[in-house]
Amino acid sequence: MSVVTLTINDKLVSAQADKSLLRAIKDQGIEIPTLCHLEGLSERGGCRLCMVEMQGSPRLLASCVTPVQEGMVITTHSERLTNYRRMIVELLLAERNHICCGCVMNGNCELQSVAAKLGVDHVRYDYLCPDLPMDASHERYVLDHNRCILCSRCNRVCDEVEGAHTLDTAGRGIDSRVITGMNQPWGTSRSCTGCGKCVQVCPTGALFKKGATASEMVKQHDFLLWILDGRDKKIWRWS
Amino acid sequence: MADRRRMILIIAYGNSLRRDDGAGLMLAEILERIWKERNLKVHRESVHQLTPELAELMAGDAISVVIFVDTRVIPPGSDSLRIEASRLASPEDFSPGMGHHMGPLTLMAYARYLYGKTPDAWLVTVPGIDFDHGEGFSDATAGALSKVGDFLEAMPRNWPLVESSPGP
Amino acid sequence: MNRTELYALAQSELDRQQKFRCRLLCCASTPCISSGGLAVQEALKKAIETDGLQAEVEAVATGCMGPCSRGPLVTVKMEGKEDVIYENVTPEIAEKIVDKHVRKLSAPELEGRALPSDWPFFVKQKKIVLADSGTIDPEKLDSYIARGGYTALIHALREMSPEEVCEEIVRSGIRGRGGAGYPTGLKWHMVRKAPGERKFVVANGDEGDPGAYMDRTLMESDPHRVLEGMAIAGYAVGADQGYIYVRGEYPLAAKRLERAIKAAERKGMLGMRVMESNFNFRIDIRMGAGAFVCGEETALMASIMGRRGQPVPRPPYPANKGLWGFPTLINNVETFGNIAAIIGQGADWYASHGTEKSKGAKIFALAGKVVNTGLIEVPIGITLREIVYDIGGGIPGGRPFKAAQTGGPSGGCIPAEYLDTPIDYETLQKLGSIMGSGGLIVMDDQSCMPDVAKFFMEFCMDESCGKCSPCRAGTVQMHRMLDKITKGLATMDDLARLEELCLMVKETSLCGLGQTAPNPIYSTLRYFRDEYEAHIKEHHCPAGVCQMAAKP
Amino acid sequence: MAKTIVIDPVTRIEGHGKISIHLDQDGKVADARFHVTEFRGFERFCEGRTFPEMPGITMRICGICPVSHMLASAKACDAIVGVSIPPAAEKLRRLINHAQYVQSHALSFFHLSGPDLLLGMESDPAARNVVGLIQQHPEIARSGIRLRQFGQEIIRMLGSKSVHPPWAVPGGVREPLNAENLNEISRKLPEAFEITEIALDLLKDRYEKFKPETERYGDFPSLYIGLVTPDGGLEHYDGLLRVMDAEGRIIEPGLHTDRYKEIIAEAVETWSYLKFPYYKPAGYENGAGLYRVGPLARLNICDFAGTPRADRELRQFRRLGVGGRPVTSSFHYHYARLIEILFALERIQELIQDPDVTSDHVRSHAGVNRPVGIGIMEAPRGTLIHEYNVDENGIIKKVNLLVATGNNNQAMNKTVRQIAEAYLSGNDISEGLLNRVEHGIRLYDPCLSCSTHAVGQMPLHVQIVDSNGEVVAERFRD
Repeated sequence: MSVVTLTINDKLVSAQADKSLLRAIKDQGIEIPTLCHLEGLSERGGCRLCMVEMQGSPRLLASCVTPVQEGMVITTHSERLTNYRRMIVELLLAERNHICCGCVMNGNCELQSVAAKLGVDHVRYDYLCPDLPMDASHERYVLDHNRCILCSRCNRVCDEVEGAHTLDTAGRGIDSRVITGMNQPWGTSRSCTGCGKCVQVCPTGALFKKGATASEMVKQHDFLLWILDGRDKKIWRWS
Repeated sequence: MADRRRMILIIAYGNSLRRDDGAGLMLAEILERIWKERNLKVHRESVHQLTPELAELMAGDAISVVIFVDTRVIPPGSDSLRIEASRLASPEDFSPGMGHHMGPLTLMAYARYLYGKTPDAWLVTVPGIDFDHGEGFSDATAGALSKVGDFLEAMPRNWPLVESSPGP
Repeated sequence: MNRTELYALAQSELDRQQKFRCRLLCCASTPCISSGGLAVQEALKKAIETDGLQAEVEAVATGCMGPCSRGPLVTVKMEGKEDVIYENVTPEIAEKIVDKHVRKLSAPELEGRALPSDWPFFVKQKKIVLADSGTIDPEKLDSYIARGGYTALIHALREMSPEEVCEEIVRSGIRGRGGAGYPTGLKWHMVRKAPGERKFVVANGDEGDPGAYMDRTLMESDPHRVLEGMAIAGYAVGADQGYIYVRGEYPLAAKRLERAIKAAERKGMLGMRVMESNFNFRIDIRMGAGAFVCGEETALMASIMGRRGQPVPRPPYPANKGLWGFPTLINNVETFGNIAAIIGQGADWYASHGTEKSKGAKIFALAGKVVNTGLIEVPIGITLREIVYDIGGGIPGGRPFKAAQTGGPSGGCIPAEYLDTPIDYETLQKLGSIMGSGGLIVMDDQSCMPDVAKFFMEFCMDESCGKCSPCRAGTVQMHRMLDKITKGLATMDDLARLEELCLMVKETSLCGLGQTAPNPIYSTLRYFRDEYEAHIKEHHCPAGVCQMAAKP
Repeated sequence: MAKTIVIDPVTRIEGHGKISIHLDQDGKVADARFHVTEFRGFERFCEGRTFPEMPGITMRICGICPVSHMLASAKACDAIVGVSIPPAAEKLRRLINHAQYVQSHALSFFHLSGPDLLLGMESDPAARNVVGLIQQHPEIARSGIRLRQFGQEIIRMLGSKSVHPPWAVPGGVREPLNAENLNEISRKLPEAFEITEIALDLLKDRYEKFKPETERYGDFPSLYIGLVTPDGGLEHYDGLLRVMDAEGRIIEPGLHTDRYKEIIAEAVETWSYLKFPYYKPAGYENGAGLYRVGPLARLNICDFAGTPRADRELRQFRRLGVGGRPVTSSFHYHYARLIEILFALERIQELIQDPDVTSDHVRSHAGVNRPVGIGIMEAPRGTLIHEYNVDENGIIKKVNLLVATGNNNQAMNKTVRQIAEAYLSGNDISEGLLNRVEHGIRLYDPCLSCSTHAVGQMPLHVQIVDSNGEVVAERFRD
């Protein structure tokens, strides 16, 4: 595989040509906020938090969906970028009813942690306070739309890794909702294998194990790489 | 000696599930972050309400200043939308009509008379109007919170660590 | 079909038409139909049948004639005489038209109903794409062929290499009519050169801007022109399959395209061995389901492939990886509408119209506070004043012109001080608007600019697909802020927050919808900031449109 | 013309207590009303959530007694899943509850009521405040802090790093107790006992001084309701509902808590958001169903405490009742509170010696098995009832909370009326009247602070209303 050289934050680095810019940035140990990206799933480019500046380009690039190119000059952190990232997180917080204190993911939530790292201490936009139901019809898991940020990790893991494609998204714009089956209660879905991958990849408390109480969920994503390495490369991790 | 006593103690109180009532807690986190970024020593206590044992903490050797952070109730439509700070008088001369609840002054008195310490103290308040159940803040409160920078700008340089008196 | 057969077919149709001493052309595109055009057509046919004149007089359903607000329209074509166009025709008036022109009776009722042929509305236009729209029957292939249809395709297939076709398009200087104005020829070259086992051609007919109906009219009025353009493109880029993506709300357009495709296939103009060459090209229709975002090319392709109609990040561009990963050429239907003219009459002829950087003519849907509304095709570079005051006939009641909105929800406003600037891609962009797909709304002093911005923002909010967060949640918040402003409930802080949000949404959104959603706000703020401030500071709507809420 | 002082009350949330004293045509006290606005909107806040979230939400809504809400809520959730929780979990829940009693009662006794008790009602207001108290009795104030710290230390050990995540969860508790912590508790126990004994002595020494108050402060016959163990002992966490009448007759020996609605019904009054529960068989009219809950009620209804030191004090306490009848003066809530601290400390001592408390098996798991969950326990202030209705998936459909302050609502109104009758002269709202009204309310240690965050802060607003409904005098204190 050929290698390209590019500049990230004034440092000349090299990266494999088929890698994403986000990968190259992360390989440099640079922390960059992401929500829809998850190692092992296809890239979506939806949350827009990983946007970076490229010299000579008037547009910002979503690094997760931008392949590295020879000679790119990239800035990952600037006042503009931090400001935009903060605004996006505020928009997400205002969009649904993210009440942290009773949330199963309080303390382990990726949205919460991104917000904290960006120093989001208040939201400048109207809380939309949508009246959203919870779907607790599944035997083992609960879907709480109030905490969903529509990152679609659940959609993707269900489709790409488990292969069931039980989860999808319906509606558009602000009315987009994660749905199960053909928008039927989750518990009635016959395609759902109950594998729980969606729950594990969900960055917030939108998907959680039934019966979990506040701060009780800790999610782990490593399984994704174990499964994929085993499936694709026949590398089995026994640990 | 100055170094050892350079700890700022932030005591924030409020209920984060009653909308603006939790604004003090948020403001305290912001102040803590800013001060830590300036390499100041900060300890923050966020509590539902003030309780007597906080006095012991206030009387700690390392504490040089105590910042109480609270929500200030303002009538809707009021234009006093800024974060405000006022220096708390030393407990000898506060008004006798005070009630029995634990306010910052009561804690000051506790610290002084029970533990023999009177740290510098400030009450910093952020305005609030909406105390309904829920998280998040009203526009007025969110607006005030977004101006922490302006607030600090308006305070004396190095606040709250201004040398109160040359002292012995 | 070969060239000889094509010419023979054209000649026989011309001969047929010449047998009639009078031809009554009745517009059968959607605006005229909705104002009663079908009844008029019936009345004309009935009058002819009653008099037993079927051999001498013909009533023909045609495509759009232009001044849509005056429909139904009927054109009278008489051998050796100038055409006469009647406006606001009813079945009763239709009877009178037959009286006057066929029965040679006096018909005083027609007084004042004929549109003068030197009417500026017609004179100032330059019809290239719509050249035949008002005269041919869109449901008859012969009718198109009689006007020279499919000769450009045959010329390209016989006389030109694919590379030469692309080069001709480059030389014509035509730019994409979908809005962005990317040079069409370059795009064709890119797809032609892109490696791929298969290639596709897609015509974007998912016209979604509020008030715009250029594409619908073209597909309804002259479907073969679009098909011919697509076929030429297919040959030029090496595709064997084309899709025409028609907006779900356009059933008539889809029906006529469907008929046209079948007719063209039957005659060997599409399908296997097009025009007896080695070129195979099939066209299928794909209907949208009413999502504006499917006009965005990557979302449109997702929809064609049967996926959720959401945009995906570019690169890769469709020219390299489009439908099912194969190189795909996507052009607007209006762009394809220009192709036959370019190949048929030559790039030089085409490039003689328009400005230096923007060639040809552009169709606009002229609407709003203007006397003559309708569909117009004007040479690029015409001034806004000519459009509003000459073609449009000025503002009703002589009220002052305030601004013209172009480009729909992605566009912006041009205020009165720029009435004399030429309309082309660059100038509009410099003024903070865009050419867009061709919506042009004229506003007078009774239009409130923040309210206009709110209208477009509401549109974007409803049409956001929801995939990327800035657009999904940002449009909602921008709309709320505009709502507050128009109700007099906002503060100057809110305005500052709005501007900040606009910039973020513009710079971070995934696709064009979000990236351009703030444009109406930007451009109204640029020229009419005082109106925003009046709402906020003075609690007053200068245009008298907004209902102010009680002060909090 | 009566003196009228009007200060616009700008109070936080709806936590202030407004009191109106209504006069008849002769200018005599006809009625007194304690108006409260509370818990509005809370039920709706919870609807649509899953029931396991309830302990976390309810404990966060109320800052004064989070542990009580957490436990009542967890018990209601246990009932929904229909499991009996592991023995270790029950013992740990009891342990945290005892710790909660220690810190809560200590706050009430040492810090909120201290000035009233130690400095006297009529003393110079300038000195009769917390500062006066700590200046005159610094050692007592420090002791109070240490006793509270003891209770809070245990709560912290069990409830992990912060009080925020609910440690009690449906089916048990989240974390077992670390054995090291047991040593820590047992090391600090002796001091806690000592402080409590000193406080008892202090209180008893002052009884003589407060003779008029003990007679006039909410000294009225009433019913008493609370939990007892199946054999009639003092109980704070679980048990059966017992009802005693004013004569000391046990009219309901032990009703299963699931059947609480057979004895408790709720009335509403237009002038207060707080519910008016009453003893159902007696009816609401004329205060027939008025009952008291809390420390006084609990000590009246139980047959015995069940621990040696508390039982010894209980025997002394009983003597305060005239002619073998229950103790009727609400002033004795203070004494009852101290006895309960003693009881809690003794129970803590027992529990830390129980091998079960360090067991790892602290949680049972099950799904939704019953549509209704009722959790009743004794909060420091009195009986606390959580009732949840859920759908088959565990989504909350309805929440009903009856808090201790609500249970004492009628009694508080009656107490204010008695104080007004005894101390109101003319239309003058004197400092003494204000102090006593405040103190009278404070006897019940009401939890209006579910919304306000200053401990015990109760901005007081007293109005005197004449027979025409005119406000003739008004005074505020905040």
